[in-house]
Amino acid sequence: MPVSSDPLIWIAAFYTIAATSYAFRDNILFKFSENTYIGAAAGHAIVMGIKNIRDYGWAHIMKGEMIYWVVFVLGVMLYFRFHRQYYWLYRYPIAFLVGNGVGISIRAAIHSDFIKQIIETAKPLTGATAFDTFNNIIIFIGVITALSHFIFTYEGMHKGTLGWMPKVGRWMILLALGASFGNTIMTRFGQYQGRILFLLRDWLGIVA
Amino acid sequence: MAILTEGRLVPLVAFILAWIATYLAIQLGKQGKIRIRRIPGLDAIEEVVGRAVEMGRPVFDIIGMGSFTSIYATQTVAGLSILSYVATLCARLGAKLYAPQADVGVMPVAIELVRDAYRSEGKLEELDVDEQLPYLSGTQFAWAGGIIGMAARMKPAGNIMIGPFWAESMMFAESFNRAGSMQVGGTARMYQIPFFAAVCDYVLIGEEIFAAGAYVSGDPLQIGSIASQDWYKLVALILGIIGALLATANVPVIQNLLSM
Amino acid sequence: MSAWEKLTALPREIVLGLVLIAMILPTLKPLGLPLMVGTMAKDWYDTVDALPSGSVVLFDIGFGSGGYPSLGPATIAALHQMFEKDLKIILMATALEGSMMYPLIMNKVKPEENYGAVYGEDYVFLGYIAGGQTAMAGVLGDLHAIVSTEYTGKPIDQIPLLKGVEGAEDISLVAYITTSGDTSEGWVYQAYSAYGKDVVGGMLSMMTTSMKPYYDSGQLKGLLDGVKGAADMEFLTRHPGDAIKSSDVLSFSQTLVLIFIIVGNISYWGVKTSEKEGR
Amino acid sequence: MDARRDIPLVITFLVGVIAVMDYYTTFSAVKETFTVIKNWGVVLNAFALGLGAVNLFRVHGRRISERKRSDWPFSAWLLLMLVIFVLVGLGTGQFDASDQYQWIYNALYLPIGATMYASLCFYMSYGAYKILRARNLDSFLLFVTAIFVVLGNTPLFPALFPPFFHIREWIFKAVVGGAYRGIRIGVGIGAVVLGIRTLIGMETGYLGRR
Repeated sequence: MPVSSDPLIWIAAFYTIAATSYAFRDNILFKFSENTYIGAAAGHAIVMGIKNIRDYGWAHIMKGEMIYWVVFVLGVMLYFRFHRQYYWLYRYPIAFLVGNGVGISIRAAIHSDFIKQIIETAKPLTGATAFDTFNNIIIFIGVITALSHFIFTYEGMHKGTLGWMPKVGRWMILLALGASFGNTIMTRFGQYQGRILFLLRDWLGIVA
Repeated sequence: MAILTEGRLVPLVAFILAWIATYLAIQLGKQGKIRIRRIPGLDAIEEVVGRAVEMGRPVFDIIGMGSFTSIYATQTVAGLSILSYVATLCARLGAKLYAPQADVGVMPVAIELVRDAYRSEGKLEELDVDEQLPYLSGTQFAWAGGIIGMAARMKPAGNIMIGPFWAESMMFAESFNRAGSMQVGGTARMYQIPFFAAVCDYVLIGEEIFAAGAYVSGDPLQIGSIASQDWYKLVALILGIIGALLATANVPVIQNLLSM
Repeated sequence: MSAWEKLTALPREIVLGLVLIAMILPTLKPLGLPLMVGTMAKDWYDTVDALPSGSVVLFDIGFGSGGYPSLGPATIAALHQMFEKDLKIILMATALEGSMMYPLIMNKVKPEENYGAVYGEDYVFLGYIAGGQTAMAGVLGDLHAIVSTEYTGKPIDQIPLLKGVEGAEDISLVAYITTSGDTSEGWVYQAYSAYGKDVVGGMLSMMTTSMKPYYDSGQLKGLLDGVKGAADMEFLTRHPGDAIKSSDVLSFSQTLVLIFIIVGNISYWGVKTSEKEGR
Repeated sequence: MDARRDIPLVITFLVGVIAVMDYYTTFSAVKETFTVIKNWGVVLNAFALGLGAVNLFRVHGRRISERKRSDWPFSAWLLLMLVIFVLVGLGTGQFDASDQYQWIYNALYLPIGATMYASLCFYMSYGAYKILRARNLDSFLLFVTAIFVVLGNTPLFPALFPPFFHIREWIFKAVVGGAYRGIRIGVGIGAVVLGIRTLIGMETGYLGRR
């Protein structure tokens, strides 16, 4: 395959190299690509915002649902944030967004993060095989001790007979964090490999 | 027709109790009835400042790029509480503090807290806000670049990073390490904790930063909400232990009860 | 400088140059090492495989350019399986750039060519919907009350596939692939917790550990662990793509990182012990 | 009642409580109200997408007009990019679905977005060489699992010695499965308590300056 003759690929290749260059040294090409990125991202956000306002707001007004004018007023009020005197008007729509965002996530969090996790913990420790039992016990100790590590206002948890629990908890947490760290390494390389493929395949045509 | 959605009884009860617990714990906190544990991470912070005094080099305290309006606001608040504590230590012991800023909304609060700390130690004249709490940039890589430059120039003795952090933490940790700084890191952003744990001399894991912030600030609101969370964690712990033991003895009563 | 210190004295440019070489070499000459499939990806595959043909799947493209290199291949492989199974797929995007990923992905999947699928009857793309969890709850609650047009602006009452889909009760499976922790938790909250739907999720590897408790407690039926999960899916669906290609890159680059860590630590402890002896 | 502070707090409370009731109760009035709230939430979130751009115009507009900093041409370039994206997006009337828009996205946005964070792998590697040290018990424990996970993640090692893969699977099953469940419970409860504090008006950071 020959080197690409598509200007799009050439521009993209330039930006790929420019964005990488920062890892080696701060330089003007990186700054150029960074500013391109910030501008493009903000522009893209506006385009998507207007499209959504048309499809999810204006469409309702066209159907005669006049109450949707309220949300347009609220939407405009967001931009009073930059006004010297009437900045507080933006608090109305923000309050709506925060109330909705908070309500919609915490109502289920108590189920998914708390009750379901206790149910999962309150299972028999014995398994089908000796190895399963061993695993169940490790998991059980992990859950209990990790939880105890994050209890801060009950002194008895960290001193005396129970004092071993948070200590073991910290070790268990660090072991688990190690797995996360190992995976983070994979994330970054897995991501960059995609750019290498782009440069060698789509741009230079060296590999198929 | 049933009023409650099916299978949601236990979550609802837990939810309402959480509501009550939060309110109650904050009231108890206001009355000073809740004591919070001093976590070892604070000793590490003191060590950093002490080391800086010995070496005659500055201390950095980075609170991250968080703002008061994002969902990471509580982490920023914890970072600010620690900043105030570090500023007090620096003023008292005579170490020079640098705390570069990235958010225009948070910056005035940070300046005020540091000023108060220096004032209460009677060292206000030693503080130069423009030099020590400069605004670098609100853009991730520009902000990271600015701090990397400062670290390379000043060779700080210590670096304390507590607050919400993103990918830039990796750049900070590397540059301060190269500058020979002792580092204490802490964040509740789960994806960045492993990295702090790997490179810092001491790490505050997740909610430890809230506990540390509440401890040093003595703010009843923060202490109270930590207490209410503790009650829930205790419940989870106890139900987990009892439930597992009962289930092992073939009595899965806790499981059945919670599935209601 | 002692011999121990010299071990870690290579200049930055050389170290990074080595890393670049470790990524370029295997791209030029792949090794084609065998792949061992993880249980989390296998569970995703089996969950989809167990659906009867004609079942409706809601599929969220929850990533943009930042996640494209590793999550793009995962999405492509996952969609291959779904089209092959003749499932009806409603795609949407909770990520701002998700709608820009859609054409890139579909150019690789080619549902019309490969599976004779018809847009509007077998699959449809709703485009980006703002609001994160609000959008999820909206689509699952009452799809027709919230969405009025699909991606290109065609009214949804002209889309045959959506005629029979009112909300969560008509959807058999919710699948998402994302770079965002909030999106990942959000689908568990809004689809599993609120409607008891089966959910499968794919995410960056660095998020996997945080989401694992949901998988363990059955709230996620399957989980794709970043580029590794993507490679597993490509292998399972027999559509080898960029993720399997990247396996070789991982072999080289991560081995190099392991060597760095080992050399670095030898140097560190060497310096420490020699300092002690010197005292 | 202060229109600047109290009314927003009331709005937050009401909207939040309706969201919660929608989940727990079967009242049809609540369900219908919440459907409207969800739709409004989507539209308002869409409106909020322009806030960042307004901020950029303020900051960079000032830099361009003052020309005090030597890097003001970058600011001009940034705003030019912003305007180009908006013009191409709106000009075709098809927003993100037009070929022209996809072209500028694939040329100017995607390569940088895909590379910027990926290039952190270089920091990671250099960090591995220079600073990842088992300097104390904490980091030692972290490295033990990290190294085994990397060994399992790297196709080369399981190909040579399959148990590496099974060790990795076991670490995820037992070690991660345990500790992270504890962490998840803590994080979940933390979010619930913070949410409740927000709804009852004890957490007002989102209101901005006083």
